[in-house]
Amino acid sequence: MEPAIEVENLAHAYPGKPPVQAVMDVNMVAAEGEFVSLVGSSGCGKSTLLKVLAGLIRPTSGHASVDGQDATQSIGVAAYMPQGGVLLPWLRALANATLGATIAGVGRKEATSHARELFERFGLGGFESAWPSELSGGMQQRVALLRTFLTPRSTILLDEPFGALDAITRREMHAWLQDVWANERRTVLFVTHDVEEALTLSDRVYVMSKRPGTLVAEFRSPFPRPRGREIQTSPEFATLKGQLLDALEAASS
Amino acid sequence: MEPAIEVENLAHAYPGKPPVQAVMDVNMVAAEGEFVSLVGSSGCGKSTLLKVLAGLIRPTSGHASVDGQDATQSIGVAAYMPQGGVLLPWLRALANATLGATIAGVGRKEATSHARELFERFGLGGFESAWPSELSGGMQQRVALLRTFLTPRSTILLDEPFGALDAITRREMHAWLQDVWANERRTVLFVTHDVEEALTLSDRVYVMSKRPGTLVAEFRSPFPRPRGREIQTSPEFATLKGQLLDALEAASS
Amino acid sequence: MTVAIDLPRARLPGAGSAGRFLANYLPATLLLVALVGFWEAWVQVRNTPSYVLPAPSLVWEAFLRTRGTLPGHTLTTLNESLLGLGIGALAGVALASLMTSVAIVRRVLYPLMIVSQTIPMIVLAPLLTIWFGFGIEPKVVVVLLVTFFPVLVSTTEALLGADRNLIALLQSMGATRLQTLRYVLLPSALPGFFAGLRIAAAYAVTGAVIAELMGAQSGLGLYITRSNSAFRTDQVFVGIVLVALLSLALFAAVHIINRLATPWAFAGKGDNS
Amino acid sequence: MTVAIDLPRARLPGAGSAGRFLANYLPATLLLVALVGFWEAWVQVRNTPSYVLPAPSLVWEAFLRTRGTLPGHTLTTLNESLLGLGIGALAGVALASLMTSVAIVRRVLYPLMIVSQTIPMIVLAPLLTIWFGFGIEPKVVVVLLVTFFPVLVSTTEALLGADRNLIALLQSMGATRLQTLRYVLLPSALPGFFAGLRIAAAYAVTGAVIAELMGAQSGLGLYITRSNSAFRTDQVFVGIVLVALLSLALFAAVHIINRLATPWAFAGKGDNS
Amino acid sequence: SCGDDDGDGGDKLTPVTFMLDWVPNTNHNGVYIAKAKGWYEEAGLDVNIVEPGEGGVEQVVGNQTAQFGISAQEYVIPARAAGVPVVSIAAVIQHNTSSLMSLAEDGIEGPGDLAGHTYGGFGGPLERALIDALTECGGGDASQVQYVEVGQAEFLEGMARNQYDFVWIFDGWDGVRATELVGADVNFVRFIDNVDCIPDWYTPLIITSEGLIKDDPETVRAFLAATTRGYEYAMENPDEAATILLDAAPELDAELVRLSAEYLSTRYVEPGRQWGLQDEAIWTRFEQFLFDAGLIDEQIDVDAAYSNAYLP
Ligand SMILES: Nc1ncnc2c1ncn2[C@@H]1O[C@H](COP(=O)(O)OP(=O)(O)OP(=O)(O)O)[C@@H](O)[C@H]1O
Ligand SMILES: Nc1ncnc2c1ncn2[C@@H]1O[C@H](COP(=O)(O)OP(=O)(O)OP(=O)(O)O)[C@@H](O)[C@H]1O
Ligand SMILES: [Mg+2]
Ligand SMILES: [Mg+2]
Repeated sequence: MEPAIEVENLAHAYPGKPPVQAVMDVNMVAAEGEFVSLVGSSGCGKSTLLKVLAGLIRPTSGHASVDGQDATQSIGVAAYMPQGGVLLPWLRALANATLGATIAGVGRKEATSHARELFERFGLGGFESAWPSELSGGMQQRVALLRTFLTPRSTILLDEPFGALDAITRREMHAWLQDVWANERRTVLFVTHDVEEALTLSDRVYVMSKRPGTLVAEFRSPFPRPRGREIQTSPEFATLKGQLLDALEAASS
Repeated sequence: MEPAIEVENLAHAYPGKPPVQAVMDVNMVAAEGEFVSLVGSSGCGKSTLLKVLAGLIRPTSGHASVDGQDATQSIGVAAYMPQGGVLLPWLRALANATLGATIAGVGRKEATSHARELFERFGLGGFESAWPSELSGGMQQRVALLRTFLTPRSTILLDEPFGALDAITRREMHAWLQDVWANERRTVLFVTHDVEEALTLSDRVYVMSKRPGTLVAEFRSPFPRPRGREIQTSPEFATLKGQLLDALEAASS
Repeated sequence: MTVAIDLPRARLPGAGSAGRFLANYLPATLLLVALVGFWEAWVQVRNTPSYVLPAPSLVWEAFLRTRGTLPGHTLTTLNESLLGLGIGALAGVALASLMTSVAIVRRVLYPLMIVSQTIPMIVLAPLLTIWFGFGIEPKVVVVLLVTFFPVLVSTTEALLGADRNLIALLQSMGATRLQTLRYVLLPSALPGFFAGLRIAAAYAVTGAVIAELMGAQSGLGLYITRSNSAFRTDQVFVGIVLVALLSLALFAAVHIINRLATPWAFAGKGDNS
Repeated sequence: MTVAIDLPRARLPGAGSAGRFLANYLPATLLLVALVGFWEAWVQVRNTPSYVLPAPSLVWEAFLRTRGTLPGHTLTTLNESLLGLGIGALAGVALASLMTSVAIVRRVLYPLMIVSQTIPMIVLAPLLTIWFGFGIEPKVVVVLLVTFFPVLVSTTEALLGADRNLIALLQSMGATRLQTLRYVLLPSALPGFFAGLRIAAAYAVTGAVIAELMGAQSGLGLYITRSNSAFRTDQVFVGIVLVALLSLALFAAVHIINRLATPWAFAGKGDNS
Repeated sequence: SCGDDDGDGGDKLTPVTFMLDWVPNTNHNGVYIAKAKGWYEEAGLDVNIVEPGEGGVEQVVGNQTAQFGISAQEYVIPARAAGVPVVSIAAVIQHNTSSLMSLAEDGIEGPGDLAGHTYGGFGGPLERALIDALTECGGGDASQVQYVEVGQAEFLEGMARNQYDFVWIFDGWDGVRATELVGADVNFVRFIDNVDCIPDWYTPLIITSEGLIKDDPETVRAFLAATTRGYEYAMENPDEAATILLDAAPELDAELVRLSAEYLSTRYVEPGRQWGLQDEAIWTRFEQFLFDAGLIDEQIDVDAAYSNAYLP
């Protein structure tokens, strides 16, 4: 079976004087239904890689494909949540959440009723018709996450989806995410700066070196699912987390 | 000596149908030179409280003062970093970093030379003349943090300043922040969703309940400074962190 | 609630109370009354001949004297203005959408559009009459020509200035050009569109009045030129006041539609986030 | 580098190579040539009388015939246009700043500004000559009156639409009104200002031409009316072409200044973040 | 209202558009009378009057967008020189009624006094040629006349402010107003008093197109017949003529219209002569004047430019 995400010798430099070589020699895969995370220091090129996969940037060289389609030629193959969420200021929260589904041709009724349920579960109940500017930072981020998952795509690209969430809300979101992933088995590529989060959610974790970003290490997270607090507090988890942090530190210096 | 920050029976409701009661019955203090953190679940009203202290929102009732000035009547008393950082798109990175100092009347030369040094230390070397849109999310956040610290105010309000930073960069920023704070002893009110971060940096940590947000618990972080990895991995730290998480969980449900 | 932000507060809909309404429009009204009073006094004291500047009282008399014919003239002009403005706004938005989605079209059309604004009436008038006759059509065409341009330019610039993050988001969803237009480009172009429409609204009535000089049976333009040729400066001023009032009404209508069409711009007002 | 975003790409400065330049302007030029060819053919085939629409070849002949006097006329008109546009733009920005910082001023002035756009030339012309005589001044005043308004309206709307987060940021720094204006309001109003200035630039030359009808010793308006009263439609078209070229040149100048003044709008172009 | 008489006449009326050169004024009296009295309908015409015709009456009539219009000899000649196929078919007023008006204080008693004074005008070449000729003829030095282009100015005010000293006016309208309405103390140098030096010429003319004359001469005849009746009526009943005009254009100044109608009633045509007749001599002399002054590049065939053949 072909991998859902495949990246070969990818490099991208942003034009300028001098150009900024964001990523270089990136090689990675994600199997269908796999949950893969990407960690790396700030500014190393994680978002750049995701934008390439989302079809938004044509890389300077190399190859990238998503679900068998050439990501440098097509767009909209994967569901993509950009860093910071990004909501349309002129749509109310609920309409923002269903936007991806609507664009993909899902019936408005169906999308809306699905979104309504999730609003409750996401702690957004009562804010369905709030404007984005009336939501707190974390609430906006959850609406964007909702939107991404309501988009009917088999591959999902998430760029720091929980950056603005507190520990408790984040834990709830983790539980939900593991749930959904277990049921639907969509392929997920997940950018995070939280090592613990990466190990909790992923099958595998890639570590990206500092700019020009390239993948320097790969960890497998072997723990049984669902992974709750017990696993996170287990010594094995702590050890692996330590190793991952070390790798990250080595990659960032 | 009067406290640097003093909040009494503060309440704020955003107008609307129905109005959103963001915070209620908030009482808190921060002594001069104290480092105080605020944790709480997403949407509970942390940013609202900071905006009141920054003078940007006039609360529906209650009293708040910063450095002896009534925060409901004056503006610009504290240096404030809004959630998400917020840079001016038409200023290059360096000019954004010196903006607060410039507005406060610091000479351009002085501000610039100070900022240049910190750019290196913040891992932003070489990006002095980049436009904000050419910076990664985490780089933008660091520029905003820099701007806040270069603003010559004795009280600093930080709203999730490290939300977009990876573990390693974040650790570097922690080290820097402890350094600066030890030297300059400015009063800091620090909103974060990371409990560990709060305990590492703070003298005291307030826990805010879910909306309408009110302060339900207060923790003292007794560890000797500077607090590095050893302290974070000590059992005492783990215990306190567990208690704080429990309090947060209780406050959020 | 906001303490320090005067600007956004000033934009809040003046919803509701008569008191608020008064507070909003009293200063303008007072100034107007003062100006008119000053004008009357000036004319009386300086003894300015009425064919140079008639006193407001004379203008009022002229209004009463000719009020029988005024409704007809006003309606004609209003008709021409509204039709022309409506078609002009539609044409402006359509052209702007076209020009921003296909760069070549923009490069080809923009110069032509500018040229369309530079053709003097003196040349256009006989051609328009020859093509469209003496009915309402040539006037509507003139109003259209006057009004589509501001709408076109400011909508185009607003479309080009749309947030690239939002466009990228829509594209990452596989949105078609049309969907991107509908969900991102048009909403973010609304402020620009309305700025253009405001300018256009201020010009529409004047455009109709000018067009009536090409040959008409009725209209405020006719009323004004007839009065002018008879040296009835007082009546000329009646005509001008009516033109100004019509223009103000159109402008105010655009303002109200703008508010209704962009509710999000007035949300989150208890805050600055 | 961007794959899918046509819009922003289309905005990139056409920097550098002659090839790029050609690619940019070839379509417009080709279309223009085609249009002129079609026009010539149409007139020849339909035998349209030249008083209705002269053939381009006739217009060219008229240009050659009168080229001695044309530079003088053109310079006069250009002078009036540039001066009026410059002062008008300054006045528009100043008024917009004033109107947005003090809500009452806006409520009082906005209606007056609209009224200023509705006063027909027929009334204004005699007054202007009485006040300003027959020199360049009354023409500059007319151009000013025509051009300040689009700048005023779109700058005002852009100022009112400035990002409240940024305003709040500046205020939290204790910025004065002037500092907020300088660091947030004016930069974020630049796109709107330039949209208004574009519209104004397209009107400036036409405004000067119209003003010259009030009485002038030189200028393209004079050239056009003289030619028109002699039924020299071919010369009238020479005048129009010159007016159009001047307008296009002004428009293009605004475009270039816009690019230079807002470099950040063209940055981060290899990306959409 | 105007023009729509639903079906009581039986025969279908021929629709005809008549385009004015300006807003309605006493020059147009005959047309308004014929329309108000139903004489056009009797002649089988449904006449629709459009104003104010700043959009080039000659082009519009030449193109038959309007069938008839008001023009003047100084427009018909260059229009024909430029190929616009218009033909003058009636002179509304038999002689030129233009004058140069000045404030009495400037002491311009005759054409020679124009020298040393400033003319405020439209900047047309015809003005200069005429004023030069007048000045020289009165013994003045034409190079001593100054010119300013004032466009549409309120000339009494301009002269009072000494921005210029004399202007070109039409006796039957501006002249009547200045002397009888405003009561200004003014002098006139009348063109008609100086026909030794400058040509007399027809100012208001009724024009039609060569095409209509060729295709439908009957309509032209019918129109002129009814129009002639109208002007004859205006000569006899100036007061009623004024009333009819005011009904059609109530915005006009009633007093001015009445004074003007009274003034013109004796000037449309000399007693005993048929209204509308045009003299070849006047056409030829004025055409020659225009050519000599360089206002037309080539001379035109004067005979084709006007016709008395369609007058009743
Ligand atoms: N401008 C506004 N208008 C109306 N409601 C608002 C506005 N800003 C915030 N709110 C509401 O006030 C509540 C508190 O918001 P606030 O931004 O203070 O939360 P927070 O604690 O900072 O959350 P987060 O951690 O997600 O940033 C939320 O329910 C939010 O919906
Ligand atoms: N539009 C752009 N134009 C020029 N340079 C850019 C642009 N976007 C990003 N860069 C540069 O590319 C590098 C990588 O950026 P990227 O956003 O991919 O980092 P990241 O790993 O996502 O960082 P973070 O964790 O801070 O979000 C950075 O050095 C940044 O300055
Ligand atoms: Mg990133
Ligand atoms: Mg917040």
